[in-house]
Amino acid sequence: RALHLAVASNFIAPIKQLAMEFQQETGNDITLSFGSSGKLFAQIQHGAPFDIFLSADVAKPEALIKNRLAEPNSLVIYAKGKLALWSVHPMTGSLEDVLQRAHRIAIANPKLAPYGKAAKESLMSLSQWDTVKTKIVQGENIGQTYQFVYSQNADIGFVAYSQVLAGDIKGDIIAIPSQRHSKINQAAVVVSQSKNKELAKQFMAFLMRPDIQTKIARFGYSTAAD
Amino acid sequence: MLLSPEDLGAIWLTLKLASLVTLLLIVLCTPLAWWLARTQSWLKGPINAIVAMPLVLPPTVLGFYLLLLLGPQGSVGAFLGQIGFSALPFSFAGLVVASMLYSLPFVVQPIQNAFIAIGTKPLEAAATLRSSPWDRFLYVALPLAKPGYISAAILGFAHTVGEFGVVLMIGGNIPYETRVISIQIYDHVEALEYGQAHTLSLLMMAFAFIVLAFLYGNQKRQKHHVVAGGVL
Amino acid sequence: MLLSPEDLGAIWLTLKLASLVTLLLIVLCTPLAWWLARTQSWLKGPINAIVAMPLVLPPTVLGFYLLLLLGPQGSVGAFLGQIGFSALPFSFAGLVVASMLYSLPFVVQPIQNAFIAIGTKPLEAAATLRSSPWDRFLYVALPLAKPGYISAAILGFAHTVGEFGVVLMIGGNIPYETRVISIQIYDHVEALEYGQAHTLSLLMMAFAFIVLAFLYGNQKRQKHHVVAGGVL
Amino acid sequence: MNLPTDNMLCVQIKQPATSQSSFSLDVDLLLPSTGVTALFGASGSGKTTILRHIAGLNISQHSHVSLNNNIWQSAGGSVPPHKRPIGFVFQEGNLFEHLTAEGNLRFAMKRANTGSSIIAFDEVIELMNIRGILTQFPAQLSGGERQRVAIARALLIQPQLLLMDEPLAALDETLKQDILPYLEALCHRANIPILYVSHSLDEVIRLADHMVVLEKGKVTEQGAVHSLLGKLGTSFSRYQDASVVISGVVTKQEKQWGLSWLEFDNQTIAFKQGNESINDTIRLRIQSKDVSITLSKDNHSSILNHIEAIVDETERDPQDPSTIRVRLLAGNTPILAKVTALSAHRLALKKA
Amino acid sequence: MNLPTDNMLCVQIKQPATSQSSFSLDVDLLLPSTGVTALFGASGSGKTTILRHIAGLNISQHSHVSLNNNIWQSAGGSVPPHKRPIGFVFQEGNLFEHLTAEGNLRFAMKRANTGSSIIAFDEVIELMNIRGILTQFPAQLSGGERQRVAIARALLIQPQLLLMDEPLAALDETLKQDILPYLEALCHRANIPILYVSHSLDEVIRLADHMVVLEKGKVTEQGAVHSLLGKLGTSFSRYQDASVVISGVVTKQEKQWGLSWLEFDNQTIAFKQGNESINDTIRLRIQSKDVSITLSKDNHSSILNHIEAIVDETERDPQDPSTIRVRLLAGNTPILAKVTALSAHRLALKKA
Ligand SMILES: Nc1ncnc2c1ncn2[C@@H]1O[C@H](COP(=O)(O)OP(=O)(O)OP(=O)(O)O)[C@@H](O)[C@H]1O
Ligand SMILES: Nc1ncnc2c1ncn2[C@@H]1O[C@H](COP(=O)(O)OP(=O)(O)OP(=O)(O)O)[C@@H](O)[C@H]1O
Ligand SMILES: [Mg+2]
Ligand SMILES: [Mg+2]
Repeated sequence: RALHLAVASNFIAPIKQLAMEFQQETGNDITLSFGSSGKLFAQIQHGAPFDIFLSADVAKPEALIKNRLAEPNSLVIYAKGKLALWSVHPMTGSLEDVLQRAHRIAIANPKLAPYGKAAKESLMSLSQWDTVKTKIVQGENIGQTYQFVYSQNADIGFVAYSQVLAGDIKGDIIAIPSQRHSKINQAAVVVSQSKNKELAKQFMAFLMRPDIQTKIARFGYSTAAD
Repeated sequence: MLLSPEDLGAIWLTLKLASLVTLLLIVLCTPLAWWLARTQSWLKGPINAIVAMPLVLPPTVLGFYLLLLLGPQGSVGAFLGQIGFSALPFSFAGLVVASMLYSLPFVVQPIQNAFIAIGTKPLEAAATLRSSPWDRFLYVALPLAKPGYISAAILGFAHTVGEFGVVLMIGGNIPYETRVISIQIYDHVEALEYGQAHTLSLLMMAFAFIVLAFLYGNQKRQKHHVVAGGVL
Repeated sequence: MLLSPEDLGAIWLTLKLASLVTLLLIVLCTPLAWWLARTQSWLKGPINAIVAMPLVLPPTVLGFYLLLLLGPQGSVGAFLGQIGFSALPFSFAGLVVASMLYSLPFVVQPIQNAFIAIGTKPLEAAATLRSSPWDRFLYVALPLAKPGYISAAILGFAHTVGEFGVVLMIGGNIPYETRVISIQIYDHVEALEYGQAHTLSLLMMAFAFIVLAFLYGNQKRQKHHVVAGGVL
Repeated sequence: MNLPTDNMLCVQIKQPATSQSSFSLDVDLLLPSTGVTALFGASGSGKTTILRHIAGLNISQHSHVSLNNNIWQSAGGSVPPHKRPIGFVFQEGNLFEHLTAEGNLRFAMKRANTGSSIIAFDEVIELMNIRGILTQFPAQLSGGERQRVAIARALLIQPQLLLMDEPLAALDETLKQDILPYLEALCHRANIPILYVSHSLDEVIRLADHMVVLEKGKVTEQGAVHSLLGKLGTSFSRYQDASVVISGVVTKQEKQWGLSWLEFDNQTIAFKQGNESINDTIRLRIQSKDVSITLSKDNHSSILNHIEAIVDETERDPQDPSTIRVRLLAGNTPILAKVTALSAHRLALKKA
Repeated sequence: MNLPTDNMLCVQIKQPATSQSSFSLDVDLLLPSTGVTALFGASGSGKTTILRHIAGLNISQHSHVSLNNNIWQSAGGSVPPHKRPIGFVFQEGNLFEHLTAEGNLRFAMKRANTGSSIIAFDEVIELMNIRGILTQFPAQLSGGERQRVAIARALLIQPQLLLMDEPLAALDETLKQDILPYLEALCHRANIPILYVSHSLDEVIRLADHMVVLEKGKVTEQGAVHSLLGKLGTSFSRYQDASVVISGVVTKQEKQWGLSWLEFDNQTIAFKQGNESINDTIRLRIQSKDVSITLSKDNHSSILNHIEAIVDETERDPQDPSTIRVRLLAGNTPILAKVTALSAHRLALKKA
């Protein structure tokens, strides 16, 4: 039986590579399903046949544990996101200047996406939120936010550093210091209904192995150790 | 059942959007449907197919391509910019355009079929009664195509109300401007605020049910004014 | 232009799903459309409205409710489980059910309008020729409603192909099983694999274009076999 | 009811006026289930509606329809149209637009009562002269062509009762001359009763044995054509061409002149030879306007037939003062003549 | 062409056969643009098609249609149907199903040429006897009612040329008797020429001044009804009721008998009084089957009219050996008689 992973959409590219490596190492097949964390959460609640849930946040895996839908002790932080302000065109001057000059600022929906929440917190801690509020357009998730900037409909946007690394347009990046926002931790849990818990635990261990964590970092994340 | 001001704003926006889109679509689709119903041109097949094309792509993906096309770098966007239009994405106008594109086939098709069903006889009769092409279109073809228009309005309206992916992409989810009710419900669901999602969904369905039941109830069997005692 | 095995799997799944859904819908909608076209019952308005209801909700939200309903805790799901059916969510069968629900109005409406346009005369003539209700339905009503069926098939098929929110929610995006091409394209976009997304989108549009152009091209002006020299 | 309805078409219809239409129908007909019955009446008098009730296309609770004691409609229920062994030629043709002319005919043939295939495809095609248009769709046919296909279709269903709603209205004389005798022969050969709506008295008299005159949804006259035509002053005689029908036996035929002679009531009358044979009993119609009255037997005229008769009754037409209708009796056989008032005056015609 | 087409309806149509239809039309008509012209011909001979070309509903490149020198169709182009001042009564009625009977009439009135409102709403309603059904939809009308509404609609558009495709086919005698004289009067009063398709020779002769006989898309006869009816052996005389039309002056009227007398060629003939007055020039039709030939003048007969004539020609009908057609000359006026061969033999009729 293949191990079935439910993975938040922002982690598609890394997980594809990791799954391949796991397969090569152990000979076990892996099936990947993607979706927003909210959808995957609802699906697990209603009996989706997943073994492991790799969320884009910590809250949802915790909620699953609380509802006895996930193994209590299985939760791990497998990746930490890095927030970046990105533009296709060069950005000059201070962060404040850039924000003031922009016409449209893309962020992910703060209510739904950890990157969105982080972006909002950063803006607030920079005391910019109130002045730029009206210029903000929201992507449903971090993928859409990226597309807003990519298509240049928004001149700048708060995206994941991992996206900028993966994308075909590099543009200009300003890294946002991580102390300006709460951590963008991505947690994984083993689903209670899994009929493959042994393998699942094996994969969780694999995921947290230092060499694998290094690989994750190369996609633009901070590792669990940071 | 308390609705937040944001919910109310979304409802209002949705109604405005759906009504406007339906209205514009009906106006614009009428000549297109007319042409498609009457022409013998080889272009008929291809154009019909193009009309249905937006349906085939997932809405968010369609939205992405629209963003590319309408953005400052996109051919259409650049052109619109040059002739002095403000950018369409992230505006209500953009929502209207995107929704129209996506609901187009549901409005064209019923009207087109209704025009086909009319045939040429009533139009010929009108022509011999000094009715110009325009006049006979207005006073003969349109009234006879009424059932098709009702269908078109219903499908177009309902589809625009529920439409979501394209609107999300093009609209940028700006409260009171582009955040329609479907996005609002979606947000509630994604944020696991299921209670609010249920309330809004129920409200929306109830409203739609009343509107639709009324519209359909009024759609008579126009073709045959009931035959006394007829059995078929 | 190389397609991955997953892409090919998604394409195959999509064709299977869309064909099956269209076929089933046409079969199931026919009696419903017939009833709606002929009845004088007060239930007509409400039932027509209910058919259009799924349209009003955003697809993912609709998918969410289907999940609630069909999941092991849901009333329908529990019932199906009791009578020995395997669970519908996260299976191909579930996709079929969900897509049917969502594309229903696009299939019912054109067929219903086509039936209305037939009127009673041909059916009366058939009845006097010893044609039973069933026989005259098959050999008179169906052939005369052909344009409506073509519309229904096109809209139903295209809408199922592009549909995405419901399918994602109810299907769970499982490769080779519920990951249809629209989800695949969506995933490519999310993973910023725009090249692959473009390729797949183009392919899909090209394919759909050819199929639709062909279908429409064959849709003759059945009602009027061209009048020699007729001008209207 | 203990009426002898064995060989009868029994039609009682009460269709009340509705909010849709002020028209109400109230008829009670007992018609012989052989031969041709004509339904005659002004436009809008309810002829089509009666046929629809008999076919089962309209039903009303208080109706009763039966043919040879097979009840089709009664308070107890209604036999659906497709189970009634009828053929219906609609006033508007009602061909299937999605089928060619031939397709329309085949539609009927496939569903025909195979037990009684009396009417053959080729025969009907030939008669209706529609071989050349079989591959055309109804929209590609002329009005008369459509009507002929509709008649052919109704015949090919092999009906036990033929309902014809002005089937020949769009046809020219020549075609009518071809089709009418065939219908006549048919109803005898196959024993198919025909209920025939027509505005043409000519057609009616040529074809019908029995006739029903309708006015505003009510029957004003019904009976044998024979007796109705001979009656003066019925609502029927308002129609221009009053006539009588006489029956008799063919006694002589002269091929050289193309004539046959009929004997009735000790009188003989010559007529154009048809396909009758000596000793056949046949009917002839004599139109009142073709009868002139002479007091002396004159042999220098091209008028061939002279019948001795006495004047039974004379009536002035209230609407047309120039005309007098004279009822004559040749033995016991009534004959009607229409003459000018002036002639009647000159000849001093009065009841003998 | 330098033809004097000032007061002419000129119709040249060449519609070739197509892959759709083997029917081809090739006609060249020059018709007077006053009075009534009848189009006569078998079913499928192309009558409807000609009307459609005149109305502009069909067009073909090689056609030429003009009325009083206004060119509607030529190689140079085509005036669209709605700009041709015609009224068209379709063979199938073609009422607008979404409008009531009154709605249909108002549709026409709103678009009528207001300059020439000769035909009034109330007058037409009354004549067609459709006041009672004005609020009904076409689907709620009887066949004849639909046809009457269609005629009314075509009249209310105030046409300058009326095209009528069997307008009276579904109407009963009584209605025809009401409508025909009106149409006749109308075309005189308003000077509206009428092109009239009919299968009924009676109607044709009653109404028409000019007539065109069609066969398989070709014209076989055309000319004044007057002269066509008098010709023997034309394709036209195959139609049962050959007749002649005589013109003359009304010389006497006797109200008492409801008769008028017409004088022509030094002969007089009595006829049923209409609304003609003394000294009017009018036309009468004499059907050949109503003419009997006698060698002696006999005063004891109810036959009122006796005309002295000589036998000009006799012809045996090849299809009907029992009948001889005799052409007589009363002065210069031809009169046709149809007598049995036997009578002709007995009277020894031959060319004088
Ligand atoms: N739309 C069409 N397509 C092909 N053929 C046609 C079409 N309409 C008419 N025809 C053919 O053209 C011929 C002439 O038709 P038309 O309607 O002019 O006849 P008509 O003289 O009016 O006959 P009727 O007295 O039966 O109405 C017919 O043989 C008919 O089959
Ligand atoms: N569907 C209907 N709804 C309401 N009234 C109707 C309907 N059909 C017919 N009528 C009315 O019923 C009356 C009788 O109609 P019917 O068709 O039986 O007349 P008809 O005798 O066949 O006349 P025609 O000779 O003109 O065809 C008419 O006055 C007509 O207006
Ligand atoms: Mg009728
Ligand atoms: Mg015709």
